[in-house]
Amino acid sequence: MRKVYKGPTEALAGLLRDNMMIMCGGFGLCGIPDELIDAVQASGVKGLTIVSNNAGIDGVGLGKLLETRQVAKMISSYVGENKEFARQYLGGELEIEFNPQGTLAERIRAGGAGIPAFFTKTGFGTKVAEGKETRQFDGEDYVMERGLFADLAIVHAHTGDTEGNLRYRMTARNFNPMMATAAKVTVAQVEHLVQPGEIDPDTIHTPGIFVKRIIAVNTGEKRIEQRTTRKRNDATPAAAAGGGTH
Amino acid sequence: MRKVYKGPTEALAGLLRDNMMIMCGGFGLCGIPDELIDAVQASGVKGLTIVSNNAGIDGVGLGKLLETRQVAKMISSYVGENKEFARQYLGGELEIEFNPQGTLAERIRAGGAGIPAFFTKTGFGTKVAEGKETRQFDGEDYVMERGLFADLAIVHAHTGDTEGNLRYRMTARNFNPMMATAAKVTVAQVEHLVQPGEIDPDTIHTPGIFVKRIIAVNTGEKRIEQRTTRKRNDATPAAAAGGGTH
Amino acid sequence: MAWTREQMAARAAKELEDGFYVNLGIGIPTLVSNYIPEGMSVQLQSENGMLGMGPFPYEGEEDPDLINAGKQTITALPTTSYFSSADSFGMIRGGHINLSILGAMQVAQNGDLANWMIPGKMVKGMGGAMDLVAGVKRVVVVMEHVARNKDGTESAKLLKECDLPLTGTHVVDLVITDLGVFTIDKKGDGGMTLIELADGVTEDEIRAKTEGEYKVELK
Amino acid sequence: MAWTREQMAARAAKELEDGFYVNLGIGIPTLVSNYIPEGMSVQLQSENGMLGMGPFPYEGEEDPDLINAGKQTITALPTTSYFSSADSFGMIRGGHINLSILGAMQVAQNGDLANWMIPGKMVKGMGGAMDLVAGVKRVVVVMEHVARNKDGTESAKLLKECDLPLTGTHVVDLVITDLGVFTIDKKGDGGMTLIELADGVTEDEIRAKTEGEYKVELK
Repeated sequence: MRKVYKGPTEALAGLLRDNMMIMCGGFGLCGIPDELIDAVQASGVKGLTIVSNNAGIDGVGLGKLLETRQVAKMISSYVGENKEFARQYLGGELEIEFNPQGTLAERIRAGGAGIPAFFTKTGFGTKVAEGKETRQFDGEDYVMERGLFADLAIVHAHTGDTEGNLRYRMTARNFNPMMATAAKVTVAQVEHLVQPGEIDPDTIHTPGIFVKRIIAVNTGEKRIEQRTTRKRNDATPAAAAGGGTH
Repeated sequence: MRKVYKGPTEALAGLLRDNMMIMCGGFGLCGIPDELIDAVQASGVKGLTIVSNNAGIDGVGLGKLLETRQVAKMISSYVGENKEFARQYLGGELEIEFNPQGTLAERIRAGGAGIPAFFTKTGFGTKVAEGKETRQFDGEDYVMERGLFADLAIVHAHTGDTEGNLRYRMTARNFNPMMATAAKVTVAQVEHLVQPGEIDPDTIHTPGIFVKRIIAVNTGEKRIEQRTTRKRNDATPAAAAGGGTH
Repeated sequence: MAWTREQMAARAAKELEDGFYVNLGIGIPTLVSNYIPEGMSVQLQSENGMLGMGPFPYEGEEDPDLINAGKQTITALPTTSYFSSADSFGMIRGGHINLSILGAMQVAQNGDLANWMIPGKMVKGMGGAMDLVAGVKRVVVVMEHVARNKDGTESAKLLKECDLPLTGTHVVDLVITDLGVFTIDKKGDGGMTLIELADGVTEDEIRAKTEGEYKVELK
Repeated sequence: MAWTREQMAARAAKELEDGFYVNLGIGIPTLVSNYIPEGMSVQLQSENGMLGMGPFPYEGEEDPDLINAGKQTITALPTTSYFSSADSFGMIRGGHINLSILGAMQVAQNGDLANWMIPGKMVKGMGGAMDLVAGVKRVVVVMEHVARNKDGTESAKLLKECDLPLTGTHVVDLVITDLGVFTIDKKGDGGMTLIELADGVTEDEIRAKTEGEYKVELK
């Protein structure tokens, strides 16, 4: 039980300082550690570098940290769903480092797995490769990318046990598992906090070793960024919902 | 159902040829695709390069392919549990490339994930690094290792559905999930073949995209390499079983 | 005349094969899922971490934990599996996806693609586009043949060289526009080839609206 | 006099701390698990893909799917999780394991370690040893102070430089032998220091049996 904390403020106590790097799980608003983000905002720490695929929307998720100007730099793949972000970015108040989504995911995975650098085809010949080492392997061109390791990772899971073992739900998994491995300290918020042994050990996504502190949260009504539906009488074929590629 | 084959011979039909590279899942005798190995043996293909953490024992698992001298080279981390292996190796009939176990696992994972090369601390300053590029990142020394991608991977899973989605059991998971991603064709043998939807999609270890062919096997009595037990009246503390590091 | 968005999607659907794993981009590519032939098994990948994407949910059944890469609510199928974004892009970069269908701002005759930023405008980022074009075996672009500018003029989108920042180099295999279909020999020196005309479209019209060089081998 | 294997294991167990994740090698290191203090939470990692290793099974309850890195049948605990070997070594190489306790053939005064091959003898491979010593935060070696040769002579194992092929360079933090305990400043220039003597062992005996240079700072 030594990993279980009462709430988000307690779970982040002693871990926050100005100018630190924080990884924040989630894709869009799906699987974001909303209560932990709120606690970071309440702490008032500034100059943060945030590693997150997206930057939330106005007033929700990381959008909150932008409103209070606590973020100095974002390392992301797709942003600008909120006006405050665009305002700060265009005004030069906020730095952004764009990473292809897969490169971002792999950099985080590498950081957590003791891989300081790796090669990928992604971005060769584009702005993303500028200033980076490139190299041929077996006649194909690749770019060298570096691992990422943060001071703190905050993640959201569906179920967690008091040992820190985590299980995610559906596409709310996204960046959370890699981020949990890639920081000096990882704090998890979970919708269901259970006892060790209650999660089938073959189905644990994040072993407890990666999670230093854990809290139970009541997520209430989770936010949906783009509510898309079909009518009851719609005979859309089974595979009819499109994917999205920005 | 187009992925489901009747038996190991049918599942490997058209896939085998001399001098090919085959990845073979399992750690020791745990989680090895035994029936698929038997079918490779029966096919008589020769000059094989086998990527497998271990090389089986006399008459079991990859030990069978050694007996029939179908293997030209092993890429492994720990071998020699069988006499036939030692005889061929010392006699110069069998080539072996030793990889640190984690480097082997990561090379396979990289091969499947489109990463042609990565850096690792493991083996720096040792025989393993000889002839390889080394390099400093942030003051630490690393060795560059290459991704591995095979012609064929054969894996064993506990449960699979007709779409090729796989779930492994306990430590029989080991090298199977990475190998399933790192070959032109992956063939899986499963103890329980079920319909799509019967495996909770949050708990699938290998998505079906990686598995081209699948068979149901009756493993009967699985072999145990080292049977270690305690007496009923033994008051050994909970964490008393040792790990092993070769 | 020319093809409608729906007709372009229907043409793109002809690139599907039984057993394919496919990633569809936003816009017209999304419509392709409506034209998967009955009885053909095509599994859609969503790069945030899902294989086997189902249709939009019925009203009231939206699940905030189940979204696609466009952040839209979707549903699962019996074939569905979920995985992390790292595993998802391992799948993409590792060449396991058979086909990606996506939109574009510009395509060059050598297969270069630009579809993520316009200098001087707010840059939102490339998301997964660079990984998809670099990693997926076959890349099909579906786009309008020309760009309509604010001043009423038109600009070619099929070019000798892209002038917008690239998403990838030598990546596009096939371009489907409202006027016709082009193949591109992206890794070789075979260049671009016009292989189909849309209904009622002439070779002359295409020539007038295409800056890039191409051969004509109509099927 | 000197310490027995059990006493060496008990001494090594003093390096454990509450909440530690630990990887134990074959031989004496395995015995360390018998000396985990009551009430202390120590989770054992098995590098084939398991965290939270339990004791050997009762006779008749062996499960072929549940083995440790020594390929012995074991059991699970309520805290157990399973993962792939790639994830397991990501955990190891990424520095997430607090402590590794393993055996050795030779240790040099700069922290170099040799424990995987003897030239001229059948080489079985390094298994996970190179990854463990490179990746785990703190590496403790437990070994006999000297090697007993077939001809009855003894050879030093704590050396100026290892002459056997290395498992890792600058990797060992602490060496526990049957004669005493040494610290090694593996990344700095502090060298090797004798900090404890086994019961009844003299500094002179250790000096006679140690080739490597060391300071003495007995606690």
